[in-house]
Amino acid sequence: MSVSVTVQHGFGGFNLDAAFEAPAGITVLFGRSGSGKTTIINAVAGLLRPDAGRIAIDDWVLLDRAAGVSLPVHRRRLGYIFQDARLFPHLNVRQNLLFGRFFAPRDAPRADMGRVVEMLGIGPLLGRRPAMLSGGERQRVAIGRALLASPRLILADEPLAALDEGRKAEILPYFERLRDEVAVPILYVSHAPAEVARLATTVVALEDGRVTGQGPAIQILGDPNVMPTGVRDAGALLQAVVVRHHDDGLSELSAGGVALFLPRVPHAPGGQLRLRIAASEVILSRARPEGLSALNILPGVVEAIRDGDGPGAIVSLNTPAGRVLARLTRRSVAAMALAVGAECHAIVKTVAIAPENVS
Amino acid sequence: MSVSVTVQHGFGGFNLDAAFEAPAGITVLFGRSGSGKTTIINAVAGLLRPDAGRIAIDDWVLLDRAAGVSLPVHRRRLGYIFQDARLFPHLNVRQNLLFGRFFAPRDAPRADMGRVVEMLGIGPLLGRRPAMLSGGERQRVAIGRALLASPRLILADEPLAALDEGRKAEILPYFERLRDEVAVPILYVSHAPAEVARLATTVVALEDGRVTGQGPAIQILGDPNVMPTGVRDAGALLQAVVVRHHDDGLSELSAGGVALFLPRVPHAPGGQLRLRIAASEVILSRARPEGLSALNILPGVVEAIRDGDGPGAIVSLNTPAGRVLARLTRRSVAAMALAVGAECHAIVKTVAIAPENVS
Amino acid sequence: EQARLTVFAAASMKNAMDEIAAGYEAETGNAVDVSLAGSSALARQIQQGARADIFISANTDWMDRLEAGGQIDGDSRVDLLGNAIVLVAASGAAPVEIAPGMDLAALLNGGRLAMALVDAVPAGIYGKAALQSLGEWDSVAPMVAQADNVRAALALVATGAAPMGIVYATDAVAEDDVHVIGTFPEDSHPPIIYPAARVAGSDNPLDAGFLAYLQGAAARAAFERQGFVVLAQE
Amino acid sequence: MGGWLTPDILPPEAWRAVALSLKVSLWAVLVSLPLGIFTAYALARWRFPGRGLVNGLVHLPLILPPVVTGYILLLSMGPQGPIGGPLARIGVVFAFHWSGAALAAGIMAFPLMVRAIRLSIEAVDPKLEQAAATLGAPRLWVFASVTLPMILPGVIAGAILAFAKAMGEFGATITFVSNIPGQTQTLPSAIYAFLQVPGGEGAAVSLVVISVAVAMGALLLSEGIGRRVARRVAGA
Amino acid sequence: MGGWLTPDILPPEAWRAVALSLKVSLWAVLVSLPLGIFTAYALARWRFPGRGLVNGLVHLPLILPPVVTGYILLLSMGPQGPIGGPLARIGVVFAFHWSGAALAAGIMAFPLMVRAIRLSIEAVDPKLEQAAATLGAPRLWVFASVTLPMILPGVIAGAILAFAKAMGEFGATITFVSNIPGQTQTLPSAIYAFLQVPGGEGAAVSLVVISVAVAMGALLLSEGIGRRVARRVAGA
Ligand SMILES: Nc1ncnc2c1ncn2[C@@H]1O[C@H](COP(=O)(O)OP(=O)(O)OP(=O)(O)O)[C@@H](O)[C@H]1O
Ligand SMILES: Nc1ncnc2c1ncn2[C@@H]1O[C@H](COP(=O)(O)OP(=O)(O)OP(=O)(O)O)[C@@H](O)[C@H]1O
Ligand SMILES: [Mg+2]
Ligand SMILES: [Mg+2]
Repeated sequence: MSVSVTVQHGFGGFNLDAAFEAPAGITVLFGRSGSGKTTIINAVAGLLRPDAGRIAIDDWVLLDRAAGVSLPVHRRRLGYIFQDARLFPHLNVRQNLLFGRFFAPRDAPRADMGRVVEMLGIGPLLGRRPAMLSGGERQRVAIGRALLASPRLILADEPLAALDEGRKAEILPYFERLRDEVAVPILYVSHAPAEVARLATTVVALEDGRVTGQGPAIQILGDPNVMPTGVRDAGALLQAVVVRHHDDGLSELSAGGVALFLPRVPHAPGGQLRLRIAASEVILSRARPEGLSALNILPGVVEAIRDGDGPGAIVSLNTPAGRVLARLTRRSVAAMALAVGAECHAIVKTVAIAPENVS
Repeated sequence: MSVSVTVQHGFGGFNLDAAFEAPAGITVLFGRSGSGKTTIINAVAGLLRPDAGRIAIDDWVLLDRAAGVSLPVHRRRLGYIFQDARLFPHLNVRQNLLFGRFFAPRDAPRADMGRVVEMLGIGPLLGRRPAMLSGGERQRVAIGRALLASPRLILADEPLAALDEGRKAEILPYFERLRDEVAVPILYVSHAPAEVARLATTVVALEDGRVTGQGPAIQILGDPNVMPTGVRDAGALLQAVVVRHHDDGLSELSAGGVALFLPRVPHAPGGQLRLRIAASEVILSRARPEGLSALNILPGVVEAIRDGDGPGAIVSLNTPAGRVLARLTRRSVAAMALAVGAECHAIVKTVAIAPENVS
Repeated sequence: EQARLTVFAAASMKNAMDEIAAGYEAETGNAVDVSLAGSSALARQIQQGARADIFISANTDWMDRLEAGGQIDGDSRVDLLGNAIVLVAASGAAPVEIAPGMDLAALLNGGRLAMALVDAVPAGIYGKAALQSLGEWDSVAPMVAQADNVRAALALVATGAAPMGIVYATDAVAEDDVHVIGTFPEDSHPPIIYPAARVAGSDNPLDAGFLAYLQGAAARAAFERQGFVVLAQE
Repeated sequence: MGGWLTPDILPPEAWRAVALSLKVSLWAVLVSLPLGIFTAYALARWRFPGRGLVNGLVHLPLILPPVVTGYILLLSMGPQGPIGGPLARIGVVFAFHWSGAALAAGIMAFPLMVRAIRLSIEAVDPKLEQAAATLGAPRLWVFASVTLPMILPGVIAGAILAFAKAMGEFGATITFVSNIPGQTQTLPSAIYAFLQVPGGEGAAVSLVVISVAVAMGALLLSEGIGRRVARRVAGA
Repeated sequence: MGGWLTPDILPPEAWRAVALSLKVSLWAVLVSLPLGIFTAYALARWRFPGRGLVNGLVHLPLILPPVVTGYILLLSMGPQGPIGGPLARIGVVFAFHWSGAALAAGIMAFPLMVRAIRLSIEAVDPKLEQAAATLGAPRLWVFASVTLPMILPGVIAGAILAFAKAMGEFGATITFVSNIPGQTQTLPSAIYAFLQVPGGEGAAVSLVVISVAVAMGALLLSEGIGRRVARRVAGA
């Protein structure tokens, strides 16, 4: 299932002109405050009628201004998690959660209420009204309400921004499951690079109403030219397979033949997973390092060196596991005499990857 | 100036019973969603009348339930940045920003409107009404509105949660200036460890309405037992002085005689600053490492080793620069034969510190 | 400055009073303000100290009440006008003879008899008295639809809501949709009298003159044009 | 002995007037409420040709002296009127019938009801209705499950205002359906009648006291309900 | 020749009645507006002893037949009344004066005004008022700078309702201040007088048309203003 979106809309000072394809999985809209993310999502939801545009899920056309088609909001089968929770103040949490279920077709696949409630940790709140909830609790209920509506398309506008790290860590896997198992397309707005790296199948980078880059997460996140929030968030994604789980709580993975050690991952041996390695967490060494606490060492060849705005540079290393980015100071680049073609080793701490950069 | 807070309040299912001292600077309330942070802030603001408690800024008593004292909200001279922006919908951005100024005493120190507007990047929005703003823009205006009210006490409830990293990086220094120069006490709620580390003078850790730890940031953040969001966010704070700025964009600092290199900091040579070094970003080596891209190497002696829940352990190292925490796998601890009293080196990348963990 | 006089008069006298006020002003140069409302309202206002000069009531009860309370000058009181009550029906209906045994209930043929409030408004009170003396009241009473004033009763007939109604002769004068099918004998009800008097609190020097004018020839002509019987002797 | 407040000086038809007024007012409110909500919604949320006209028509009974409204009703809804005639032939009779009194009271009270409800509708945040739509609720359901519960305080306020107005309505009612004891003689008609004759004040005062007591009871009740509902809607 | 709609068949006092009605209604609305806002605010936001009583009193003119209200006014505010007497001695005269007509109209319209404003106040999110307070605004300022602008649509709605009601008010006015041309004869009183005599219908209809035109004009105007204000308040 793939969502194709083309929208043009003008708001006085701001002009949106975006077109992108969101293939199955999670498509993250990534961009600074005011870049047009919510506007796009609203157009997809039907809450905003763009000046021009076409929105379709596969062959199912939600909007086609040129053809005069615009499906009413309630027929779009959405689960919209709003940036402001927008709970119904006159209904209690349970009633809020069940609101959408009532309108879902009888045969639609249903999320399990108990499971969602447990995951979101809102069991004790079911009888309360929204005015009696904390900010994070409200947001969690809003997430549950959208998930329980048996949507065919999920729109999530910074769903986790108000939550603490612990709670995020509990909810993220649920979105991953949606992505991997349920195959509901998800348009997801987020400002947090770790979240993006972990969830995104596809990334659409927005700047000032325009798409500055789009493509598989692995590609966009590894491209320091595209990442709209700057070079500091660059990082590479590696594809790896689980080899075995060790008794000391570590899992051994293989990425293109290189052994990597991570804190226990939930996947069974043989399972595929994806690792994000932030460029700022990679240390390079010309010689193979010994006696370090870091367990993961990837040999490679320098593929490119790109200087940043400040004192830093991004070194892109070709390793058997795939491309790895490292952020160094230019001073280090010089001291180590790094140049394209030079051999060197990337050192990554086990704990620097796990668990939120794994998926 | 120091704020002392004691509040007890019951909300049906939830009981708050918290007491803490907030000395000059930024006191961060840190705790999971629903732990009572907003409730405390509301009590300080006078929006909630707690069942019992006393709140005072030095000798200035805002609330004393036992003595029957409760200063009306508008006399508390607050700058409250709400978790939900709460802009006035009938006023445009400029009018929202200037609302508080009107009521501030003529002789109160005034934040510079132009500077605040520029920092928040809301210049082009001044004529708009809140309904025409994006979520992040609304939150930025709310920050400006509070700052411009010439407050004697700032309450900030997740002020940056809705903002992208770039924007956060622009606003954080302003809070630092408030902390360091203006000496307005600030109660600050945040879920983001990096933000906490950077801003907090004092940290108050909350769990389920109870204070589980409080004290200088340097101490609480370095104590993996207290950090309510778990061991992954542990890290140490070091005190350092600027030695000189190099041409290649790096600044050389000295922390207890150890030379550290960071991307250029704004402080003049001789200036004091504080560095947060996240435990997960420190690599240990028994031998002095050579040929690495990492520029910062701190020699030290193992002071303590604490095993975590998972496969990790926290190693606490006594260095000339202060205590440094490192998060390793237990496997590495064993492989390196680390034990209390063992000598080893902490390796920290330059770019892993800068700039948001510096202050 | 023009001298002014305030007259409180029953609302049913509007047409005549407009003409008389204009004539009086033309003749004497003095202005007359006529306040038209129900007699009860006007009487109560006078009781409460309204600065009226002359009061003309549509019945004697309220005038008696004011006289007993000393709010009017009893010596100035005159019975100014008389009126008759008539039976009206939609145009085209045959005249009936109004006499005992007329069997009004049968004539109504299941319809309603429109009257003013039979215990409260003068026209209704007179009508009820007349029907009682004719021996018709008991059979007709359940069919009576009472309006708050005579004009409303007339409207019920004019719009066809009620086939017949009892109103003043003066009311039937100019109504096209309604015509008189019988007049109640004078002796079937207490005399219908519109008394006029000077209000006790008035010190307006024009009072006596206007009371006299009301009984003069010009006024008489105006009253008669509206169907009133002029009782006062010059 | 019996003072002026005790029932024994009030003739039985006065008590019938009390009962009738209650019946008339309740019916007037209950029957007009759905139409009132619909009209208020249409005026608040829809743009359609003739919106101004509808708005004007709704307010008309407020502007016109009640007697005029009564006349207009009599002309149009009377047995020979353009609306009343055909209705009468299918057996729906308003003339001289308590239902006519209810009609008159309902029409006189309608502008008050519509205004109150409309103000509440205008205060509902459309974002909540949008949220309901995204969850799959068709328009009518959005109204029933989100808008209506949120405007309940306004609906209740409108209903009370209308009830109070209906209890006090006099001019249009007596002009349209006149005053037939037990059928169309409402409390205000009875009070009016007592006030027309010298010495009728005592009975009028008794009836006024009854009427005030009834309406105040309704008022207090509805305030209580309204407050509870408002608290529920505000979610506190 | 002049049809029934043209002014030439209307006697000059009819035009005086139109002018007077406008004056009376405007004054009634303008003078009662601040009190109406205050009362609505008190009823919406404060809990005080006697709140129920105040609420009942405000609604009383709606419940009572207008004649009764007029009669009560006559008894209390008349030149010999317990309030009117002392007031008259200090030169404030309501009885049989246009100001009395304004008083009667204002009182009759008061419940409508208060309800509309009160509903708007109840719809204002107290969180915004709290936000204003945290910024240092004292209570009265919070009201003036936050609450009042946000309830403007309701205030306008209340004022129109009251104006329309005042334009149509008849029973209480004629009972209290009588029907003296040029002094207390308002439009509805003039219409009443015309309706009391044969042949007066034409003039009455003309006056009704004028009255409807004026009130509709006010209505349309205020709808326009109200909509603009509402849009401004909603911030769109
Ligand atoms: N009015 C209320 N009535 C009942 N319970 C309430 C009320 N307000 C808050 N609570 C409860 O009190 C607890 C603390 O709420 P508070 O808003 O202080 O949390 P918080 O720490 O700010 O959380 P978050 O990070 O999610 O905003 C929560 O469990 C919440 O459900
Ligand atoms: N109704 C409106 N009228 C005018 N401008 C608007 C309106 N709504 C949004 N905008 C502007 O359009 C731009 C994009 O807004 P949008 O809400 O899509 O941003 P966003 O990417 O979601 O930002 P954020 O991360 O801050 O929520 C912003 O500059 C905003 O000010
Ligand atoms: Mg947004
Ligand atoms: Mg909170």
